[in-house]
Amino acid sequence: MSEKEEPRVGVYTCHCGGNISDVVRCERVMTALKKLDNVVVSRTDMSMCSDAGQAMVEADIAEYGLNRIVIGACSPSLHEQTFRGTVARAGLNPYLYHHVGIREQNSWVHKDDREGATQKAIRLMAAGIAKARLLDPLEPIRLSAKRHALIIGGGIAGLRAAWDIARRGIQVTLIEKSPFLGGHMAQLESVFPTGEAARGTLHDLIDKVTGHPNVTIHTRAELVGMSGYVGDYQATIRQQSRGIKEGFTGIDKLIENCPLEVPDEFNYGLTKRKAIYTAYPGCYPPTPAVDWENCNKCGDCLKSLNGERGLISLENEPHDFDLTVGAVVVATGFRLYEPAQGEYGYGEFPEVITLAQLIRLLALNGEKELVWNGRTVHNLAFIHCVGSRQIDGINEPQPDGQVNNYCSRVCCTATLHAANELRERFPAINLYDFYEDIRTYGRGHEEYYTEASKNMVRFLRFHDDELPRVTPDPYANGTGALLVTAKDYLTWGQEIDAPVDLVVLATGVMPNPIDDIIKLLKVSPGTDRFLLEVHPKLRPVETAVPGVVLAGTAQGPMNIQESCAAASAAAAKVAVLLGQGRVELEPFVAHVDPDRCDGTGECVTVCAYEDAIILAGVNGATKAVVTPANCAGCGSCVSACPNQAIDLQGWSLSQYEAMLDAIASDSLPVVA
Amino acid sequence: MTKEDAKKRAIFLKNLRAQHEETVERTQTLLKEQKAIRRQICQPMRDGPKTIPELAQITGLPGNEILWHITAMKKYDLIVEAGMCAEYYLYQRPEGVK
Amino acid sequence: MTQENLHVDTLVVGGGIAGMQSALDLADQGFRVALVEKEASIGGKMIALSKVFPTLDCCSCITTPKMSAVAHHENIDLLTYCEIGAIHENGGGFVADVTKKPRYVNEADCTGCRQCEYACPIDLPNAFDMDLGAMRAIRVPFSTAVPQKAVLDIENCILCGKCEQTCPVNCIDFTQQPEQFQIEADAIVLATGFGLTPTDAKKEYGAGQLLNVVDALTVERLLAPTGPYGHVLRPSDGKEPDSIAYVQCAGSRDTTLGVEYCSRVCCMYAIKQAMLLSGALPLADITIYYMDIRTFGKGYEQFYQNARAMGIEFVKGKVARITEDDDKNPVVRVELIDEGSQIVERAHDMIVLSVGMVPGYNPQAIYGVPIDASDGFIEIPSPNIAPTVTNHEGIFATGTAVSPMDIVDSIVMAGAAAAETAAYLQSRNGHSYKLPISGSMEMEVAHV
Amino acid sequence: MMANRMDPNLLIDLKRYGEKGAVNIEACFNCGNCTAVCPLTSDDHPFPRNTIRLMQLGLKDQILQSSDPWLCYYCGECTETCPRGAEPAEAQMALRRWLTAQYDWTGLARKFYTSEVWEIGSIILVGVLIALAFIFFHGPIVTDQVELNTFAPVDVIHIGDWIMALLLLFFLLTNALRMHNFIMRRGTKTKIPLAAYASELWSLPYHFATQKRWATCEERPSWISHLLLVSGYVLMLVIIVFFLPWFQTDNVYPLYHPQRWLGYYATIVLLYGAGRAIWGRLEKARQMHRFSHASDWMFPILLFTVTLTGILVHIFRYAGLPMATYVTYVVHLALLVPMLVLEVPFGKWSHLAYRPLAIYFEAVKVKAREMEQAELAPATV
Amino acid sequence: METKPKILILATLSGGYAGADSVGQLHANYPSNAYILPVVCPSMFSESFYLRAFERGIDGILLMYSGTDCPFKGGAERTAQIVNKTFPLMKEKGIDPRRLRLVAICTVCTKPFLKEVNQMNDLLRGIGPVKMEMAHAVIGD
Repeated sequence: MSEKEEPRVGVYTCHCGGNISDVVRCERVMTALKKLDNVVVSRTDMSMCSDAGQAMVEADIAEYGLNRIVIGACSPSLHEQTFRGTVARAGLNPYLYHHVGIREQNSWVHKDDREGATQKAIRLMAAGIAKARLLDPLEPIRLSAKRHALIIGGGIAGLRAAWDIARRGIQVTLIEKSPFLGGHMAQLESVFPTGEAARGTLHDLIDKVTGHPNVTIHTRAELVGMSGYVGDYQATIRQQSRGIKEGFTGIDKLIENCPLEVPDEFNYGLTKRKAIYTAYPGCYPPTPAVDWENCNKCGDCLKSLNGERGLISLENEPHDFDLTVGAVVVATGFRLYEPAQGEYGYGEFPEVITLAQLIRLLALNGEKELVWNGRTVHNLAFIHCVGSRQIDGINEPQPDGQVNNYCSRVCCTATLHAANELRERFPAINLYDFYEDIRTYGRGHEEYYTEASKNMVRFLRFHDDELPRVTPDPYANGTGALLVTAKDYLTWGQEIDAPVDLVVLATGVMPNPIDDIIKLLKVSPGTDRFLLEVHPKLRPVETAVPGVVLAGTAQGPMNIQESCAAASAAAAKVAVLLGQGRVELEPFVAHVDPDRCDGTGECVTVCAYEDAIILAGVNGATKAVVTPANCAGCGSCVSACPNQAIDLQGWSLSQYEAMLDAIASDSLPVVA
Repeated sequence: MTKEDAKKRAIFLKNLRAQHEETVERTQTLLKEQKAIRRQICQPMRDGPKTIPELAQITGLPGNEILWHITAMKKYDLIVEAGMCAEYYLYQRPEGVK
Repeated sequence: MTQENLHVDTLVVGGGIAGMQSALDLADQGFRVALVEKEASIGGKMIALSKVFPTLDCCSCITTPKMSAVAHHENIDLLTYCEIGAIHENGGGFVADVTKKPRYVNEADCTGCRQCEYACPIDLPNAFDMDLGAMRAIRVPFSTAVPQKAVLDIENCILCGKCEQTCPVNCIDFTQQPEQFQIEADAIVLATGFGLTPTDAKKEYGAGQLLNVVDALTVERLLAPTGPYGHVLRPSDGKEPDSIAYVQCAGSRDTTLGVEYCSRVCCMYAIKQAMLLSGALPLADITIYYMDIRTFGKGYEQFYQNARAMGIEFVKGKVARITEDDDKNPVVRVELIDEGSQIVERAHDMIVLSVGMVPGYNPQAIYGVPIDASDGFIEIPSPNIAPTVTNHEGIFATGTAVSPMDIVDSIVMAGAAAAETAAYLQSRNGHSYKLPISGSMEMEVAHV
Repeated sequence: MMANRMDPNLLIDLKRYGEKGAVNIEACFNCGNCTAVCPLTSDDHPFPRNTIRLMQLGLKDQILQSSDPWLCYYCGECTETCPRGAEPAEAQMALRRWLTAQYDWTGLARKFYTSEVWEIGSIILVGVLIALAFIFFHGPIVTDQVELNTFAPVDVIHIGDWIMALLLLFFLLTNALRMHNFIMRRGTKTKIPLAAYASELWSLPYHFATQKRWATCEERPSWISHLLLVSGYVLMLVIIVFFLPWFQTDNVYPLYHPQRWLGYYATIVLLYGAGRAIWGRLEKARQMHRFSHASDWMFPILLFTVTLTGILVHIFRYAGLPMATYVTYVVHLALLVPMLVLEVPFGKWSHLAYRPLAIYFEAVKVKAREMEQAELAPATV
Repeated sequence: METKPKILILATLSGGYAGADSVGQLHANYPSNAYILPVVCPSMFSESFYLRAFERGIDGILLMYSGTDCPFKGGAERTAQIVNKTFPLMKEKGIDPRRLRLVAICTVCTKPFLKEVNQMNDLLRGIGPVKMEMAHAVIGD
């Protein structure tokens, strides 16, 4: 900073209408500061923030050619911005202004020590001047931002985010791993709290999204590469072949001819599907896809074709393509907890199923009576908190050694919703519900609990350390019926038996396995394995990686409403970031002096922000290079550098040292 | 302030008070009551710091009311805390405040 | 200074956390926003809280940056102490009639020095401290108020003129009158917040007459570093309580009170306060009487388990009655459901009613936005897919105006309202927001 | 612990014992408010939630073994404060009807409670039989002056009274015995020595006469009016069963004569008590009157009309209207007899017996426990 | 001239500095020899910065950081690490390690703020100027 212009400092001490001057002898401060090096003008004023006060500063800058301004007044939180504006109006770089707090930090807290307060004011102001001498003009970091967002995940959250972002005139590319859009919501029939048809609502949104000119959708596509920084990310996407060209018409025949039958994941394995399939009638896109994992390329499907062979290819030819995007929305969603073998009899008795399976069963089942395994279900028990609210030492840990100690948030209302539907459709059925706490928290949710009660669902409350047991019913005479036994705390701890034909486990929510995406995006999961936000209140949908935001259940269990709200909030953040086509960041970031840097890499080691500092070859030597877009400006690197080659712009170490010296100095012009 | 200004101001305030007669009167009564209660509360503190139940016993005023006045006075440094006696804080007048 | 009419893109009604966040998210996108708040400071209910769950952050530390950002944002006109009288439709947009209430303080000049406050002789119950502490007839609303300006309560003023004499910048102005002005806006975001379920309605809980039975917001103030007593003391006699009990669902899930829904936040705030209280009063016994513990949010269940591990006692059973013994100790009568259904009467030093949330404001009179007859909150016709869109085109709702919710959910929903509003504004002609030139990305037809 | 098997159908059956929509305990979410608010609940008998819970789960044996429903006097506090509008008090009421039916071995009680046709039909049938008996077997009809004892010879009527009383007692006692079996034999593990029965026997007439527990409830006026009703009722019963010749007479006694004022007292309190009960049920102002089962109407209406016809007989006799006296007398008996033979052992009236019995049984249990402990105590010291 | 100990308070903008504002709002009193400078995150200061401060005559340093509320990843941990590493270096130079103190102060933590300042002031009055201490240490060697 050798060729810096000679500092010409203007320094002003505010009376604050007596708030400062009643304690601090402002005139003395003014006189004392006049004697300091580089101080060209020193004045006081009754109220610096008034128009007159600000006009005075502007006039002085013009008249005396001031290039640094220091004002001692109220706390910087109140008026630092005001005076930056003043300075800017006078044609000076706003960062050549320094604000010293001498009201909250001085006059108001030393009322009975006028002399001490005056001396302190002089020292603080002198320190301010010392810093001002070293101030550099700064410019906000402006990055051009690609007005294009990548959304990972084509469930309700991803779709909702796509819709909101696209409507703001920003390009959206949505990638979905599976061949079909809609995620878990497509597998539901009616949804709480409205009872609306799930797929109806979903398809309204899909139609809007797919019909929007700003949206591009790639199914069977996954993120496989990622580099760059906020506003300018390079994403590599790998798309699997669909096997069947769009617009092919002989679909039914094609599927019919496939000899393979595999469990249909759409119905959670309750039914079978072919190796060429569509998720469900009316799904988007309507074109079937070849299930590459199961297809054995027998070619039977082709037999139904009459010379249209070009429309089908049984070779999966994944292809990669690159995309430049300004921001990424992670909407990778959730998967359901898979109960352990034997957990509440799951996998042991065929009469134990999950809630998701029951919902599909209800969709597939006829109207008269509920039939499972060829037998009519007269008695049915729900068990809550399966795979949720687990406790170390009581519940079987997951393969990664962890237990799900969180509440999955949606299962209570979903269970009661199913119970009410059962009662309405099969009035004679007896329903039992084994729970720990009923958590119908949302608007319109408690009504489901009330309704279920009215529907004569019998509720039994167990404690987390004594889980219900599922055993064959000794009185069932080999009909396969089960007995659910629980120590029921509503019946003063008595053991109660419920004889049932079907046990339904309300399984919890877990994040989808997205380790590869986590690695590529450098985002971090929390202890519950869901993706972590920066702060649940300050920045609830943003990750620590600039430009990477979270939507929906990738972040934690949520219902549809909450997923949509979170997705929209994420969209708002993307719109803020990319709406202007550029990103403007505060200039208070690390800055490397290449002359001093000898590439030890200490700064890179301590930096907690991915790619904020890297070592790179500069003119043949290894130097630290800061990517301002990724730097948070904490300054950890400053203390780590052995050569003092890296510093924080606007808050530099030398400035602090100068301030410290001014405060420590015994030779201040403290006049009486 | 010149004499004339002071006069103007006095007339202005008088008119204003006439305008707000009802609220001013009510508030003045409240103020009088407050002052009387506070005298009652502060009197016993001359013999040393007191707890709320002690003050309640001496003054016959309800504890919650005393606590409110103490809190109010404490906010503007007219009363300070002086340690604790069992589960109760002790209150006293700060030095220099009568 | 008179308030001029404004023309903005969006009018945000309510300066609590939801309103502030919506305003910021819109302003950051380049839209002009007018934020209207009826109180003298923004911050809403959140700024009165002590610490917030589940992170136990200092609440002020989270709220004040947002308040300050709102105040300083170049795209936001902040209008405090203003009430909206009526909203008319105007060619697809809206015109709001706003009344700016007189502060009797010249806002532009006031430096927030509080000298007037010190000079004022009148002490009044401080509503910000739930009436436990005092405030002067002229005061800066609270230490972190934004704007940091004094306001005079003329209804409780003796017009002694002491403030006027003391003010260093001569900003007291007894001549101020209510000012009328209009805000033209293309869209409206309602963030009118919540009120507490009334505790005096429940005669079994003392109908609000028992001094040591307080509501949870009172305890927030007791716990806040800037609270009225500076310690946790019970209101009847300033005793430091040894035994504190929480009564859950004291205003929710109860047909006899007409509030049948769950207020969603009470379990967590009770647990949080219990934890903070055991920090402030390490020897105190803390009990929470509950029906269901609903710790459903991210990190909430762990929070609950931590509280259990800390020794906070959770008792399943709805408190049926609260009475008072001779020492003004409140006594609960409850069935210990998990312990063999015994009926017990237990005396505590202080009882906290975990009151719930009711709508803070009925917008129907001036906006014509329908509310739900069953719960009084703003009706959302399609809550799943469009949780912030009301029945009225161009009007959006967010935060606790829509339903009870905690701060995290309010902030997320505020972002959602901003996204929805922004898209709405963009879809309209003649909006002030200039659509940036499309990027270099070619318009691709959706394909698979 | 022996596991209990739920019976989901019991609740459906139980609901038949309440007025339509009145038994709403499926709405209960077991918060415990009702039990904690109840002025009569105790550590040994925390109700009403415990009985509601048993009803919800259909644990029939445990319900049968419980005397708790009889300990409730329907003050309505629980219903008034129930956060879910589950009507706990009404559930107790319905359960008392169900228990009455369970105690009754003839099955008539069940028919009466669950079928209005059965209840009203049987009353009409018995009433018609009585009327027919008079039509065919009445004494000479003297028309120039009132000679009731000639029309209906008092000793014949008295014999009828005795037969009726014995019949009624037989059914009541056998039912009470079944109640004893449920509560005292199946419902307790402690062996109950006869001494315990003896030592607590005093409480049976005491509680029968005073209904003292009810006074613990906040609604004192109800207790007093009910107490008056009971006193009039018992007085009348004693008079007609034991002293009919003294009561039913053609002599006109002076006003101060006990025959006159006892009769007047009994009829006035009966009219007042029954009238108040009917009025209350019409008005529905108090919790206990909000729901009225057919059986709730039948008993006070019968009582009221019986008393009314009794008074009319008295008035017509004084007025010297022979035919009116005889006809009214027949109507009076046609109402009185079904009331006594049907309502007392099988209907609403039976609670008058079961309540003090339940209190007595519980007192005996406590006594037995005390005795057992007293026996054990020296050994352990 | 009276020799009051010099206390330097380095307070984070998101925590301690705002806390100092709140103390000011309360018009509370604390010693005027406490000088407050705002910092973004104290993790930028190395051990040598603190040593240099003591050498220049700062008698005590209060680091008022944001603790677990620190908005920067790893900022709080790194600050604590550096401070821990500074203590032995201070001892080497004969400086009482109590002269450097790291405390978490929130935006409305007025009472802890006052407590810390007063405690530090009392301590420094007790143990005397840092320059004397360092001089003694040199002689002692």
